[in-house]
Amino acid sequence: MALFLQRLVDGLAEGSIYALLALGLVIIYRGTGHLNFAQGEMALFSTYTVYQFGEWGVPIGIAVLLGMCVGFVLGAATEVVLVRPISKKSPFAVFIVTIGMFQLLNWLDGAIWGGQQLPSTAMGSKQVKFPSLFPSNPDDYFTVFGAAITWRSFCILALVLVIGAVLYLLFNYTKLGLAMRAVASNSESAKLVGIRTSTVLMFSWGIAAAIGALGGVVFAGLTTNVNQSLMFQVFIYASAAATLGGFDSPGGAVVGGLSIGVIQNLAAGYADEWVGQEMKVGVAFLVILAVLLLRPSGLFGTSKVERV
Amino acid sequence: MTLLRTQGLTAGYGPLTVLEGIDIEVNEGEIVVMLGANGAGKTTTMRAISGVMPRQGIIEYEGRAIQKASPDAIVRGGIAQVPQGRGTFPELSVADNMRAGAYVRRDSAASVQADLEKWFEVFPRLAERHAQRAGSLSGGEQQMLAIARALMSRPKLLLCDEPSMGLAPLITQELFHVIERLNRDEGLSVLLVEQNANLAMHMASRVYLLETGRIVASGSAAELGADDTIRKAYLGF
Amino acid sequence: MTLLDVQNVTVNFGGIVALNGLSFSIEEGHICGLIGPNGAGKTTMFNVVSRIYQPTSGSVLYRGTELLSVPAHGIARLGIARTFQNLALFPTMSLLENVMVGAHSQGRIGFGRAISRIGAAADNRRTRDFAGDLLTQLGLGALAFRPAAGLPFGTLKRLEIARALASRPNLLLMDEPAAGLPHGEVDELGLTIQGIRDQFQLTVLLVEHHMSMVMSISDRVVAMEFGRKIADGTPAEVQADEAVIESYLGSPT
Amino acid sequence: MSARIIIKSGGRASWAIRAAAAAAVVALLLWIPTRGSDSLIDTCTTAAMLMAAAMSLNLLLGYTGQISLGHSAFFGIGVYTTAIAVTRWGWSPFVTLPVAFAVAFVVGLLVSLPALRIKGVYLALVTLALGLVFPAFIKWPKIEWLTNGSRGLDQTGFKFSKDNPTYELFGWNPWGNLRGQNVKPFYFWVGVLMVVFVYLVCRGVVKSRVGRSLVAIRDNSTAAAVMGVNLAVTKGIVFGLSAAMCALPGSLSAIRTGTVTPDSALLTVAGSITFLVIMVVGGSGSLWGPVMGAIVYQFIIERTGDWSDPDKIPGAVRPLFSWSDVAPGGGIFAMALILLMFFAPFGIVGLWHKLVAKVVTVVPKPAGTTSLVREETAPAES
Repeated sequence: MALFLQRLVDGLAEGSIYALLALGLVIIYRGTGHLNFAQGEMALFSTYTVYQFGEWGVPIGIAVLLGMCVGFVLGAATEVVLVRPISKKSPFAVFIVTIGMFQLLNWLDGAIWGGQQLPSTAMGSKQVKFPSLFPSNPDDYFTVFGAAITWRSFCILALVLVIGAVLYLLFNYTKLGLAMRAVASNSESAKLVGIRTSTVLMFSWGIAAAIGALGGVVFAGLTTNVNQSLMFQVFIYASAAATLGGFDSPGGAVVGGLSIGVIQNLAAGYADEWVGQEMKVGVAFLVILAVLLLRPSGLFGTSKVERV
Repeated sequence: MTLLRTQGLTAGYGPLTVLEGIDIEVNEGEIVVMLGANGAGKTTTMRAISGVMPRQGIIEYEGRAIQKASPDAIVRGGIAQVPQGRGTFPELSVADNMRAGAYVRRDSAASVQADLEKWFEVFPRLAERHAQRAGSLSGGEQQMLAIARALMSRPKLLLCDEPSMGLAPLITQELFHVIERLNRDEGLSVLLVEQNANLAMHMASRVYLLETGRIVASGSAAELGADDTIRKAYLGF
Repeated sequence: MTLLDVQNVTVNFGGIVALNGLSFSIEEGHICGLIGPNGAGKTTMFNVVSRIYQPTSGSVLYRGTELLSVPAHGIARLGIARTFQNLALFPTMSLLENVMVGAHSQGRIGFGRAISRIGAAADNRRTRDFAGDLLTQLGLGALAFRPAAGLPFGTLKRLEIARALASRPNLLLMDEPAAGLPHGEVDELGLTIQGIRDQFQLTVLLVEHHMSMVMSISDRVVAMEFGRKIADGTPAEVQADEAVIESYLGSPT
Repeated sequence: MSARIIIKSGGRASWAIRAAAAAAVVALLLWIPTRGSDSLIDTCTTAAMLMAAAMSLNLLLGYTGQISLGHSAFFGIGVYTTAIAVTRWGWSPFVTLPVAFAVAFVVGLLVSLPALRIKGVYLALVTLALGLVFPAFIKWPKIEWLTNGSRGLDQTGFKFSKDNPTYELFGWNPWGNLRGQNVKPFYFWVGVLMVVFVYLVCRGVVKSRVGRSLVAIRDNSTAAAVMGVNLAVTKGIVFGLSAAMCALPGSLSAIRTGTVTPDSALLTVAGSITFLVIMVVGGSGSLWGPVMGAIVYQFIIERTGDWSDPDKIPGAVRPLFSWSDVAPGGGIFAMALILLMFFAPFGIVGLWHKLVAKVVTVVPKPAGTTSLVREETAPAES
């Protein structure tokens, strides 16, 4: 029981990170119908800037806020400069552009902060030490029902719940939130009531990238290093989370993220022989596949009737 | 006094030209009805005036040219549209739908709330369902909501795009009474697009008849009702 | 002889009844007009016959066989072709290639023969000539090698007809062929439709809002409202029908 | 404008141009292994493998519009089928090529089953997950007895005997210096053969009734179904075929390098992105696109490979890249990908067609028979 509880909380903590990135994916998808393949890499770029601010002696808390600002600007600029003009051409073009952003940012991380280039690819693996945001000494834990809960897991979980609450307030009690929901619900009608949909989409991308940045920082703190391939798997887990929750439901993204974290940790814990460290990503794969086949709109998403 | 005037308004989708030069006028305090069969270009006219699609020609509102204005500037100027097919925000609550209607207003939240209450009095069924998702309302209720939402921006001119579509006759009548009352009591000018010719012509100050992208006849309801043009445009004989 | 027999077809979309026990039939060689206000369910009917939608209940018989047990891609081979309301062309292909795809159900070249090139070149030549002839016939011969994207709407509407004809259909479903056409071209299109009906010995089911055209070329007209049939008969009968007049003009209260 | 050149398709001029182009390609192919440097031969062999992989992706994505970010996994299936068969079961390396083809075909077909229900970006997501899972799967402890986990497998290559014969054509040796252990020209020829095979398969499919139905599915799948295209079967077979062809260069790379590890670049998602970059840069939806793309890609990657050292960067572009100690290849292609979508969505081949169209007008062969025209005029005569 104690072990179960411990695994549950660790899973929730890891899932929190997926939830943060999944939230970003969902916010963008709701507004534009695009899947942002560069979400993970945007987060990674921001994480590197946090590392950089830290190197310059900025206190970690402020560095994280600055990193989120960098993320916001990066996301908003991507929407305005690249996605908006190209989305008039075709969804395929948007897909390619986000893949291009994925590769560009990944290369840029290596180019600026150093990396080891493997032949014919941009994916290096040089690691940079990253400070943990939360107490992470071996004895930083408290005991509940005999389970050792690390303060780190606890703090991460709390942080995500706070972010979730802030977003909930933003969506439901601000004018911008109302506009974002209106655009997601019916973009033509949103224009007709005088909402500048382009501005709203810019903010959506910005907010998505800023939340993603926080996810990246927390994850880097968890693994205590940053490297160029840090976010590949996290992105897939986040996508799995968004798929599970339903791609147009922010609440679903949080629930999905936490579930994926828990499923994965329990699977790795109880079926270590089968899952192990290697096949954790296989769990995400199976979840995506199963959800898309059995319930394509996810747990909380709305299914749309296709019209011809 | 002329509130809205278009001159040589043309618009289309990609290679398809839908409007081939439309000249219409709406005077203050009027209900102007635009009739026409499906595909004649009624909705396109509405969307072109609201600025949500590319258009050429002249659109004048209160004497100012607005054919280059953005949709939000047009709403701010006092033109609100009730889109075709109940273009509500189905995932949002009824109250949030109406608050979204007040999006362009710069006055206090309290005065928005006051307007909300006011329209809830006019549309009591919306008040009952203020916390429900708009998508769960019946067709008639959604149409009411779309009108109430448009009114939340305090418009001078209301563009109503085929409010009777898919509604039972009794509900359509009720809807039209509301529009008439708004016109009479609030001094709201209305440009109404309709398929339901007989009903709409009862309350029209003037009528335009649209056929394949151009105005083929115009005049008072009595003038147009007297000849066979409308009958012919709709039924082909 | 009855070619298509629609019996009690009902279509539900998550609680919304798009078609409500619709029944009608079409005689071989007829042009049958399907009319009704927006949202009456006409396009839904088309999508049922071309197997894009699965009705909740009912049956559709084509020459006595149940269409609802045929997959969507099997319809063309049975001799049913259609055009689309908002154009469903292949924009990156040339007009000629669009029509060649229309002849897909006539071909036999699969992956194996395509890769091994056994008979593939001859098949290409045959299909290409056939498609070229069809384009010429619809007055599009000069545009055969232009990509479909960017051409005028009326041209593309005609291309859709040519593409549908390429499957050598017996039954042609036309969804608002005149929508978006400039004034003068509507009557001309009516003549074209009658012409191809006679030449290719077709049966035509026509959804259209241009009443003058529907009434002048149809042998029979079915009027719909709210997913139901409200009238059925010759154009003259339907025009005189009270329910039809009310649904179009509204009740004179 | 007036100085246009008009060429009739199928006419004498068009055949002359085709013949000249074919002769030039053959001459180039003969020149590289016999007169080119060892490193050039290597570059071209690598480019050939990338070509085949990008061509297979092109058939799926460029023609049919099905997004795949999992082609690195199919490439990897080729790599590991060969490696396992050679090292564990002692097969002769080249016998494994058709086996890899078949295995990847089956796996591709299985992956396509969900793909039938999943569209657009969701398919991209599923295939991306597949690409991420593949290396992890290889390292899975449960199958370590077969794959040797993250340590990879050795001795997977072809063993040459010292006394390989040399063939000469009119005193000229097309094999190049295929003696002893210098087997570079040999792999070059195998690579070329593979590209020719994949090209012919793609060409055969594309220029047929099936190929037209693929583009129809990409452009408008509903309309395609109405025209009689069986979406499920067609998409499934294309997915399988594309996967199978992508396994071939994988197999060849295992044979050529002699060692395989699950973490080598082309087996990870980076590989999928590389194939995608090549396809888009060359021109998606065109037969020669991946060929051009792979040549340009490999050339630029090798040229810029040592630009991590600022002194190696040519003077003109030094200020652009000298600030970083990472080779700029990845960044260059990322920028190219984005810019191409804005200015030349059909890549190099698309640009070429645009340029040529300014000078040369190609008149297609007329389509149609004359018999119909006669039929039309007949009533007037009688």
